[in-house]
Amino acid sequence: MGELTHNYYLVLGAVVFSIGAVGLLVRRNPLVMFMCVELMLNAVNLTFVGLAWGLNDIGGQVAVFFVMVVAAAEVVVGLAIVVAIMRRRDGATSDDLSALRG
Amino acid sequence: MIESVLLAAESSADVGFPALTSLVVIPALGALALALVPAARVEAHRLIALLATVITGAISVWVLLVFDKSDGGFQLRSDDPTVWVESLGIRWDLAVDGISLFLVVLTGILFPLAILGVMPEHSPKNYYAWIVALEAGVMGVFLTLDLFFFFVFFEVVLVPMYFLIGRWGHGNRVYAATKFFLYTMFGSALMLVGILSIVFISENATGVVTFNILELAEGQHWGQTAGRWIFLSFALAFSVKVPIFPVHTWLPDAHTEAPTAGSVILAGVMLKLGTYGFLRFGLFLFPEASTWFAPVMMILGTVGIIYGAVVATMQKDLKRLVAYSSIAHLGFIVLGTFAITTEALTGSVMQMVNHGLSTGALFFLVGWLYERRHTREIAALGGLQKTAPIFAAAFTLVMLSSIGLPGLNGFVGEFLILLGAFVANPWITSVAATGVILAALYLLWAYQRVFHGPADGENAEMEDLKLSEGLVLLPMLALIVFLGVYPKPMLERIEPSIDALIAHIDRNVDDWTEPTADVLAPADDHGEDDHGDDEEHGEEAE
Amino acid sequence: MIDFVYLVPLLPLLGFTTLVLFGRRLGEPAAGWLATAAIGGSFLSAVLTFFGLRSLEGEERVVTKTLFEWVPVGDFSVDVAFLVDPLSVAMILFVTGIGTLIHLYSIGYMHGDENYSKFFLYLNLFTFSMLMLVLGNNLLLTFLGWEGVGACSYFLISFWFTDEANASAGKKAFVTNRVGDWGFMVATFLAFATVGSIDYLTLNGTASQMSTPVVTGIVLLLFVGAMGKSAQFPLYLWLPDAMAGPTPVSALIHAATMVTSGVYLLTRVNGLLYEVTERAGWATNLIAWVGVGTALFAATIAVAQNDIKKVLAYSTVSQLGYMILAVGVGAYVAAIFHMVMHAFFKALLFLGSGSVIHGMDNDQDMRRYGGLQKLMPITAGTFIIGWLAIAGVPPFAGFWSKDEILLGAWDSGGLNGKALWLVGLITALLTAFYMSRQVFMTFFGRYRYNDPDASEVDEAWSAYLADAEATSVSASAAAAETAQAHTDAIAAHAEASEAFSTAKIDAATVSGDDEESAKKAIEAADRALTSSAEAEVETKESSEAASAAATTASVALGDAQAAESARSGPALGEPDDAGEAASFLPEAVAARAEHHPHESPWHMTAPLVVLAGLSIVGGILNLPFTKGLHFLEQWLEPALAHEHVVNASAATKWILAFVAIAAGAVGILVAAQTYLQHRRDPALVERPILADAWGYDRVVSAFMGGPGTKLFDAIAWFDATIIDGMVNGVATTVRDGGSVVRRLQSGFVRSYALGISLGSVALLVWFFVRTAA
Amino acid sequence: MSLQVFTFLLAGVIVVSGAIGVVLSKNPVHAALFLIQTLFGVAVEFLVVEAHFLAAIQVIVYAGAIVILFLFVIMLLGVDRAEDMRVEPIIGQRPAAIVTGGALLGLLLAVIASSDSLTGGRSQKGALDATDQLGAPLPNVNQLAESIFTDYVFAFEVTGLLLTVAVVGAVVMARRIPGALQPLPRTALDASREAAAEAALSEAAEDAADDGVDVDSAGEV
Repeated sequence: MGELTHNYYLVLGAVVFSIGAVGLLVRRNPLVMFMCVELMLNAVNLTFVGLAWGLNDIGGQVAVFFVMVVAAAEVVVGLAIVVAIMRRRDGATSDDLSALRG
Repeated sequence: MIESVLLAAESSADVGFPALTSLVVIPALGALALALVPAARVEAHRLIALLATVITGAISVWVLLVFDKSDGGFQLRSDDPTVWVESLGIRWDLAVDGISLFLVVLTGILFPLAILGVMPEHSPKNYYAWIVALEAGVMGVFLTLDLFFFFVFFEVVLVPMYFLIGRWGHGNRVYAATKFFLYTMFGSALMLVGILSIVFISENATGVVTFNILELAEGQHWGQTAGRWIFLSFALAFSVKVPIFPVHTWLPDAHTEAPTAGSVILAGVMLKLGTYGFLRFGLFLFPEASTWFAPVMMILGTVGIIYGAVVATMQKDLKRLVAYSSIAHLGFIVLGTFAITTEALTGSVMQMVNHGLSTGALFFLVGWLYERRHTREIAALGGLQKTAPIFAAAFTLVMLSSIGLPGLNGFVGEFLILLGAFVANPWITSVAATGVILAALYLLWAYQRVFHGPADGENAEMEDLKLSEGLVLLPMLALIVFLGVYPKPMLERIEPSIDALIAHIDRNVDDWTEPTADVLAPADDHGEDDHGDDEEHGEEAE
Repeated sequence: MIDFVYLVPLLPLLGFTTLVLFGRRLGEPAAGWLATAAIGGSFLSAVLTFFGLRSLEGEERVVTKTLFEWVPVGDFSVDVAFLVDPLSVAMILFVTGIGTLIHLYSIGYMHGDENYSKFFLYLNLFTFSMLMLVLGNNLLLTFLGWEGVGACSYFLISFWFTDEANASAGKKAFVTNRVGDWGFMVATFLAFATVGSIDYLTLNGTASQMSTPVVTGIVLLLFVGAMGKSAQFPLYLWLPDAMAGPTPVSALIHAATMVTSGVYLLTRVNGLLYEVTERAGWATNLIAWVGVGTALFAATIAVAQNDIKKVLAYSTVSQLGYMILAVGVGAYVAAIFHMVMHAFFKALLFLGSGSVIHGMDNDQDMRRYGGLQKLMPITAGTFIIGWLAIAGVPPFAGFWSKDEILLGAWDSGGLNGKALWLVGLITALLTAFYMSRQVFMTFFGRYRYNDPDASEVDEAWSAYLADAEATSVSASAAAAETAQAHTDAIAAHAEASEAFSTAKIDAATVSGDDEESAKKAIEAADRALTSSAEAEVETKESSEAASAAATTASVALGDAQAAESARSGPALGEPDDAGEAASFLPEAVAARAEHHPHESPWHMTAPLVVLAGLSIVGGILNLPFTKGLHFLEQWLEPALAHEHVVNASAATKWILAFVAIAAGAVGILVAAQTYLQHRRDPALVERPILADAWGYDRVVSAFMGGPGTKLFDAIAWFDATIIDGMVNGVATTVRDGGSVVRRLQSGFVRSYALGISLGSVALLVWFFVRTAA
Repeated sequence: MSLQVFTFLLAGVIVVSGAIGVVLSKNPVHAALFLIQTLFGVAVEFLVVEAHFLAAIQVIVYAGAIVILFLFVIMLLGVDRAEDMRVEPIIGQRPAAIVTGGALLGLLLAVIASSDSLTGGRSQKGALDATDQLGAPLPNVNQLAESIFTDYVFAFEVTGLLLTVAVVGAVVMARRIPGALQPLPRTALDASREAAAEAALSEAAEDAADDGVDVDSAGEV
């Protein structure tokens, strides 16, 4: 258990990422799916920050900064899409949007 | 040879007017103009299309007039080709030599005639735009010395033709257009790999990236095995385009379903892209591989001659019959190309033009027949010589040219091909020569069924050739007769370039010499000596 | 004066172009006269050329006149150049000479044809092509003419194209000739590949230096060409069919000029032939045997033909066989001599037959001719001269030339030569026979045109029988009908009498008003009874009459059948009698009776007279008696360096000549006995198998129409199904594969996400494995 | 066990349990709340490794803005009803997801375990423990700012543009268009669902018929 190393962050990141991924695959509510995406992004942020610390480099934190901005943008657009869809069909799940079926 | 070519290019660069570039650019601009004119201005479309093609045709004839017949190299080439992509060595580099000259002129003549000869059934704006765009592409293929542009043009021509067949064709047109497009596209996919291979191989050897075929051909940096494989990639593309048995089946469908002008152009110039490709990019770039594959290609050509003729004989659709006859005729050209003798190669180049004229004219006639009778089925026609004697006379003349009657153009080309091929390989050629019997069989039989016999029903009321149609046909008929009676002006312009090509092959292939008329020399001692001397003198005189 | 040679082909060419441009406007007869004038001018030019050449000394008489360079490529160079030597001049003289006569003849013959000017246009083009063939100094220019005459022959055979048979015949001629042309072309290639040149002088000059296989190959391949054009077995098939064309065409192209071009070609390359004889004698021997074999073969067929032109066609094949025989044994002068003589008399015979056909309303069946010498004196007279000439009767033209050939064959050495001679002699006998048969059937005997011929009599009889049968059947039907009516009447009568008695009984039981009506009923029943009795009597009478008529009709039918079975064919030389059936003869017979054969106009008879004159005196060209009389041989000497020198003694020559005359005489006598005196049944010689041309044509046609077409169809099927099927198969596979893979595209975003996840897992595995390794 | 490790572990438990909560909670509102828990935990983890600025904006932007946005949308649309977690329309999706997730986790851990040392180049500006001229450690915000506004200034500008575009896009998409809305295209799933409903209806009708009850009224029931 000794000293804190960046590996702790990597492991935590891996765990959260996997949980997010499973959630994304399992849940049908688009809003929850978005939340799972946020989980995955946060997992990545954790590894960035952990590695920035481990490598003693501010660059990792910068990356996290940008990830957050992009996440914000993504959520804004994604939620707008969800709103647009929900207006057309109440309570739509992601499985209802399969018009692109081959 | 390169030196002489470059010298020639310099000497002819003082023309001052970029004739060759304009041959590509004017139709391209014409197509653009057509695209911009509103669809409602119906009368303007035909006019613009005619203007663009007639000007192009006039320039091509002017090129023919200024062409220096004593020079076997590339002419009218700009001494400072415009660089398009410096780092890749891609240059806008156009030139014309004896091999491409007549194809350029044929293209220049055939397109205005195709526009004059038939009116589209609908959407004239798009129709003319595609035709004129097609001319730009075809001219580009014949003129460019840059492999990159060659490939681009080679592929670009597919698009207009695809739309011409698919939108203005008959019957099963979408199927035919798709088949045509996919088949030829598939054929040339590997060629792109081949082009890049030789460019990069050359780059590795010289450190310079270039797409210029003169430099590539002179370098010959690829080894024997690589050369053969790359040749195959080119050969596949050209074989589909020509087409050679067994990759020919797109042709009958495309020819049959295409609108008349489409068939004329398809047969007249587009098939020549393949045979021209074999000459310019097969023999010239890969002399070793070409000589190595020559027997196979000669056999394929012969198979095409016989097979095309046999299948043509049994066709029930007149247009399809003419389409299959094209396969047979192009078999002759392939045979001549890979015989690699002066006579055969010259004959092949001439035959390309001949086939363009005679089959083009045949497609015109069949198209007009279809306009009148709304059927192409041979069984439904009959006795038309009674009702349309002038039509029949024109058909007869063109048919005889196609059969290869001496005194008409088809014979000269066919004869030279067979003559040269015989020197290279008597047995294959003897078999190929039976094609002349079959040609007579299927064409005369078709003629008999369509034009002879009693005329009944609608056949009895068919309109004869109209004056306007006659005027379209007249230049072609005149050329058919002229080139048969006096082919010398054409031959003497082709031959120097062929000689240069053969010299190039001779230099680059170690154990190869041109098969000459001496292979079957008499065993008797005295005769051979005298004869051999004659031969040598003959070559020196050249 | 030799430069006049340029005019020789030029004038017909000018005539042709003028007619192409203005032919329709010129119309009849100006177009014909123009064409004739062109050929006539050409003939005069040829005569001038002849004198020009004659003014030169022996070996100088070979002049090449170059016009322009035609096909110059690499080592290969061919000029449009004329080789003016005695051989070609001899040819152009007779081609233009006979051509002029036939043009003149055609002016009358083609009278009223709707494509009048087109006919002369083709004739002029033909003459031009023929002259190019003859004058060309190299194989290629000859080939130009060779194919040109072939094309013109095609046009002219199918001139009356609305009839499918004519169109087929034209096509057949062209395609069959093309088979020969293949040989010609390959021979040209071989010559070029060997010598590097294809002009005749070089070829003949270097023949001795060629290797044996090459020179033999060239000669045999050229012979294949000659087999096509000169109609030798097995390629002769087209010539009999070519008679579908107008008769002047048959005379000019298919008898006098074009068909001899194969012989001319072989003579032209006599240097090569000589080498072959020296080194590979089997090859020239083969040529000789093909020639003489064809001669005999065609002669046997000619014996049984009834179409006047077919006889002449097979005769032509046979005579061409003689010429080929002469070429094969090296008797080139004899070949040319016979060619010219044959041109005279065969053109005469064809034109004569044309005149007959013209006079007989386009009927070509000799069985309907007979006794025409009174009605067409000029035609008959000239035709008889032609007959004597071809039959080998001295001193007519054919005798001399045929004798020369037989002599050449005899002299060609060994048993082989004797055998060739013998076959030739038998052919001569047959020739005399079938030509006499033709003359006798056409010009002598009874005028038979009004007679119904056998098939018409058969037709009449069957019509008669059918009529009798129909009468009988309808009569018996009528009888049956009336009998039935009678039976019905009896029944009706019985019914009526019953009704009457019932009415009476009814009347007995009623009274009052009813009595009145009952009385009326009785009256009515009585009336009905009376009328039914009358009807019964009436129907009985008619029934009896009808049955009597039926009996008569069936007796008549029996008589007719008996008469039909009893009827015999015509007695020898007598017309077939239709007898009782006469009134049932087809209308055509009556129509023929209306026809009155007439002599042809002067345009047509004048050429006949000229040709007849030539056929009489033609032999003067090359009389065998002394060296000094060998005019033709001396003239041709510079061109024919390798003429076979006859070694036979004078006595042998005389004996051979007498044997040949005897053979001819036998042929004529047998024919006279059979067809003039009717002492033999013609059926003895006119075997069906001969009439069928030994079945060869039929077998070939059946093969082409059957297995040949099937093979072609199979290949077309192969193309459409297998080759194209593979292409479409690839397309189908791609499409089917696509529709399978399409299912993966479920449209569910979570499935795609799963895919991405799996992809990342796979990537991780890949990285892991790679770093681990 | 140092304080650092303890804090990390404590926060880690919060993060992981929040994450599991997000995935497992049927109600989206609950999921959002669990997400907030996770985000706060992450913020703490940031603090542990001296990413102070990031920890702050993690709380402000993520927890404060993004999740609130989620909640707004949930409330706006009224989709706060529980999702039925028992059914899974896509066959095999759930086991596949779990297997994939497990494999992902296992592999990631394996990768982490197998890499024993850190390698990699430096970014251009600054170490985390950089000091100013006086030797005092630079504040994290300063360091981050320097890096962002020098090395990554272009990326920063582009990000700004991205945000603007996203806002515009969101407005355009969420805008209420006058008139009736185009219904969503029918999908295969709809068809199968309708078929199932129809089958159920006809089954019910059959049952009803068996029971002698009027079909229409049964449908209404």
